[in-house]
Amino acid sequence: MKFGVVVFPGTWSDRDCGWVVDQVLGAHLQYLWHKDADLKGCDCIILPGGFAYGDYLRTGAIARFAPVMESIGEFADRGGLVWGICNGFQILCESGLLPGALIRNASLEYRCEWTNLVVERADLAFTSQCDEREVLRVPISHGEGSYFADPATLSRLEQNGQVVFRYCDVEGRVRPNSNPNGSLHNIAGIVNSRGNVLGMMPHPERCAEAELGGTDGLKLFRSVMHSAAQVLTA
Amino acid sequence: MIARIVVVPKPVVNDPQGVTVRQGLALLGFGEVTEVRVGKYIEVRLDATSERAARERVDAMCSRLLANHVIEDYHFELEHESKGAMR
Amino acid sequence: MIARIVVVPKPVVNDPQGVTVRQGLALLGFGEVTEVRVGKYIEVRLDATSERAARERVDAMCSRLLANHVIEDYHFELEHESKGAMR
Amino acid sequence: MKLEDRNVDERRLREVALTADEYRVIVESLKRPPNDLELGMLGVLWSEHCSYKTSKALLRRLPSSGAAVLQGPGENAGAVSLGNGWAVVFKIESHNHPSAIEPYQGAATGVGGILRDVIAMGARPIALLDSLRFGPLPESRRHFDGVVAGIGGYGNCIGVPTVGGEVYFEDCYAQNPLVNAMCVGLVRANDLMRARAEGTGNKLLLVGADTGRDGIHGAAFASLELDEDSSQRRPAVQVGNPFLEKCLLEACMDLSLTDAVVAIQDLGAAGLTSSVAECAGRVPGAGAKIDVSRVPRRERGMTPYDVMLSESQERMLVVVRRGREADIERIFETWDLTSAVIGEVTNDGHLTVVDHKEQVARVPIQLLTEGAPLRRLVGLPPEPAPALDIDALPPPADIGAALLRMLASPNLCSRGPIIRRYDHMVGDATVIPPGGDAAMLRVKGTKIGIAMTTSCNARYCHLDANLGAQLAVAEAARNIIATGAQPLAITDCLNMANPDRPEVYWQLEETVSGMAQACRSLDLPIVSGNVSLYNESAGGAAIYPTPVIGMVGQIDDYDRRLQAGFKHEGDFVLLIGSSHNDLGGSEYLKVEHDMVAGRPPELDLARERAVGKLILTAARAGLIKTAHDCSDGGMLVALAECCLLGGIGMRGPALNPEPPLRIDAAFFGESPSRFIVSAPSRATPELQSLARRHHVEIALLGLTGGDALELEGQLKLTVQEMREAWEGGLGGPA
Ligand SMILES: Nc1ncnc2c1ncn2[C@@H]1O[C@H](COP(=O)(O)OP(=O)(O)O)[C@@H](O)[C@H]1O
Ligand SMILES: [Mg+2]
Repeated sequence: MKFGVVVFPGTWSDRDCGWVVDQVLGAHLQYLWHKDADLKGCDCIILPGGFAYGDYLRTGAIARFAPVMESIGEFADRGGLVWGICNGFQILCESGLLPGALIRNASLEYRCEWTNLVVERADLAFTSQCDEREVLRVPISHGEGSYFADPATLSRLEQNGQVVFRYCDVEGRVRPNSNPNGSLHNIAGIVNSRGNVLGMMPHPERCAEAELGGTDGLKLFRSVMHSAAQVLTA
Repeated sequence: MIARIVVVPKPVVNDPQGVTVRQGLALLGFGEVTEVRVGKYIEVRLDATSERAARERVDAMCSRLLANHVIEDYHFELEHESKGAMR
Repeated sequence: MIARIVVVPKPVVNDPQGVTVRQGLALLGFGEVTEVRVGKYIEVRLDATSERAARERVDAMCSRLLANHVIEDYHFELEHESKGAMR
Repeated sequence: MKLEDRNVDERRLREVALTADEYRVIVESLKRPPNDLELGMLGVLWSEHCSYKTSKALLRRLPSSGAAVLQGPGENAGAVSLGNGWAVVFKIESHNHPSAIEPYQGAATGVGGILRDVIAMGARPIALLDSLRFGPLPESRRHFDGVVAGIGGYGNCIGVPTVGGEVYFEDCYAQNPLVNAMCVGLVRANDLMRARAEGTGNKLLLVGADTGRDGIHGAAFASLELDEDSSQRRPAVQVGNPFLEKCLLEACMDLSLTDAVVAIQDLGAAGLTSSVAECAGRVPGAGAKIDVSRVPRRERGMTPYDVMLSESQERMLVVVRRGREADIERIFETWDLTSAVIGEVTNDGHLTVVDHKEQVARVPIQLLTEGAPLRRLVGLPPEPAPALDIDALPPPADIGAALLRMLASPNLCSRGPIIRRYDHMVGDATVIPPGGDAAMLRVKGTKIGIAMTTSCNARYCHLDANLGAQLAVAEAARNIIATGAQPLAITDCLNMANPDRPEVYWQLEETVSGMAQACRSLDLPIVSGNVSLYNESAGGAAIYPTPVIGMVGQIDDYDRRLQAGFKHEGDFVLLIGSSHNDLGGSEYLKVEHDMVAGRPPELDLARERAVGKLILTAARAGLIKTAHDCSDGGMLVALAECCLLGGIGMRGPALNPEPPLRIDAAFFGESPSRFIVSAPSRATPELQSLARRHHVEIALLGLTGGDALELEGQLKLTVQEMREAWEGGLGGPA
């Protein structure tokens, strides 16, 4: 199983994702430079958090035109696993690989804090090691993570079951006051209709070791590992 | 040529910034303000052979990069440069 | 009355956003762009008895809240409202 | 010399912030009048901010050596060995004046500046801390909001976690807010760099932002009082570009992959002039030649003067081995950074500036860096602080109600609304998050933990500058020890009012003496620091002397780290250390009696050492589960914080202090050298005998558990009630 972690100028979760893949998970790690179109045989591409191009103008607006993104689009079309975290989610929306957009937090403030996420889909390559309705504790860190889509898109997402994570309280109840950023329908993460492109605002790579406050994030990394193993044995 | 581009959030998109600015204005005694929307203003200086060519290019810049059609609308004006720098 | 306010970084002030957007445009093949400045656009709807009164009030709003006079300049236009909502 | 020989008028001298006497020294050593550019260059480098002409003699009194010290003062940042081949690099710096004028950008560029100091040492920045002072809320909200947003804006974007700091609100900072930023970096000790321009013929390469007319005479400005005139200087405000700095950071880290780099030096106050002069000044006999026409510019029509004095942010100077320029330029190109060779190292001891072929300035390096005549000022003790008649204070009518008011005080309440606006987790290393005593980061791939904190109760310093400075050092050490880490070394930022006033200079002297004494006694070297003077405005008040202590400490196995919040139900809660009638300068006196008076708490440094040793010994032996130091607000506030941070209550008997200890002092007095610890019941006897062996008092306060803080018959507040008071103290979202 080989993870590719994409590095744009301004990316900062690349090293954190790399650490988890390499040191915690023990999987193969390959950093992918944004100017480089070659995906180097990676099985899952992570678009990590950060402020690619400073997030100037709009989050992800400039990054999505990087050469690596074209290859990632083709890779996704072929069914490859693409996982956007935080800034990566914003880039996926900008590039059209996922619908909708991420706008300024309703509080207008940056938020770095722990959140609870209810897992709505446990049948995906990214969540296979979770239970449906399981509550994960995962931190967020963003100023523009409020998910928006027009009403038609939103209802399509809901009907197709494309909402993967929602902000909730400790018991898994999806409440307005468990929404840290004003996302529509408390959406924290969505997947494309084919199920191979996931975007999420929270940072699973920040909670893969107990000393950092929790290990729920590791479940997502393990899920990807596991799904790869299944593909190989199938 | 100078293009003065305005990018505003679509009416259906929440504009928490606009709401906050209105509240701030009200606190400062500007109670007569009934609505505020906050967008971006982008001034682009470009070389172009004609106004028509410039219009096409600026429109392409807006639709490809400067505005996100999911959440934003844009419009712009062109101005032939007199001499000086941009304001 | 609607005021369309443009707030831009002063010409002498560093505009990192503008610089980066210009680089972004160049990456996309818009090499003809020689300069970009990024500012804010604020649309304010207000009740006012006259254009003169409105002008005074909007000017006060800009200098007190909407623009940071240390690093930004502003200008605005007023428009008598025809009918509909703001764009 | 007569005025007419001076070639300059008084106005011009004021503009470059030089005195007539200083000008005379310049003419004498050049043996000619300086030209305008030379005068400007000397002006910025001789400003207080760059030359330390007022404080240098005093700073020599601070201890700066120690077994672990790899780099003391004199470089861009200090460095201390962690063992295992690792070194921790750190420094604190003020950005007070810019933040007063433009809070967001002032604070943001302060963060940008301190990051570059650490990068220049070859270290990767791993954490930021911010020590802030404002006037009271709500009046100072614009400063407060802007500064917090600015620090987050820069730190969050560049991806360095902000893990600690402090915030105080006090009348004296209303016109003069203080913004001190500290950066901590990590490097292999062997890769530690020094910014020395060695090797004649080596090239000087400038990289990063294009140079604009930013902040010309900003350094001189930082050395003047804020007055009417400062509005004229407002264009001195700079706008930071954290994205560019992120690229610069990564590129500088990549530089260590080659052997083509001799040194890296940041450009800060006084820009290119100071950067080149400092870098050459560290090598005896070295000089530099610069061609300003090669400096990439942001604006047209810039003069050599503009270029040499510009303070544009996000630039670095790299000394490159001759012939290896292309290797370095390639690295910068990878990151889309503009770089240019702008000159070279010489051996003539001069800074020579040319514009194309024409020489426009030539000044001896030593004159620039060491030439400023030291100012010998006189100190006179100020009026003694108002005395405190402790017997006249009525005892608290209702201890619970008083506690709630204390918890809601802006100086004591939860920092949550600030902390959550800072990314404090990026890097996957934060093993103790902000909100307790010190924060801790792990060194990935090892078990080493680095604890870090900033600390200064300036009210104490106002009441007694010497004792206040000692208390600041002691409290910082206590914060580190509360995590189970051993304090290692200090960086300090001396924020003072106008030292030309004898009372202020006296405060500066006393502050330095107090710091030096505490550092010697606690065995803590000061390896870097910064001085910010003239923090007073013409009409407004002078600030309290505010010597902010930034400290780092080390634990060899971070699995043994301690945190402040109670962990489990049924543990014993103990107070370690002794309490006295220390109400002078306390937050209790301010909140409940609206007084700033008396003498700060007495500090016995031998006792401080003993208590610290006891805590570390107990922590290593696994006898205690949590530790929290008692500081502002006293024992009861500390106890409430243990409950709030852990989400667990505590129950114990009523506390009836033995005379002469007063009940208000027992609860809210701020006697130093005290901790609240929790321990498993079976470990308690051992802990008690350990305390006896260290000659330290230990008293049982109660047992953890339940959802209230209860002292039978005396006080009962639910954790929830306390939380509401505590979390609302900053008045809604920051
Ligand atoms: N209060 C102080 N205590 C100890 N060292 C100090 C103090 N103030 C300044 N220094 C040291 O003096 C040198 C110059 O400081 P400064 O001008 O602030 O550095 P820079 O220009 O790199 O930001 C640095 O090495 C700094 O650590
Ligand atoms: Mg420096």
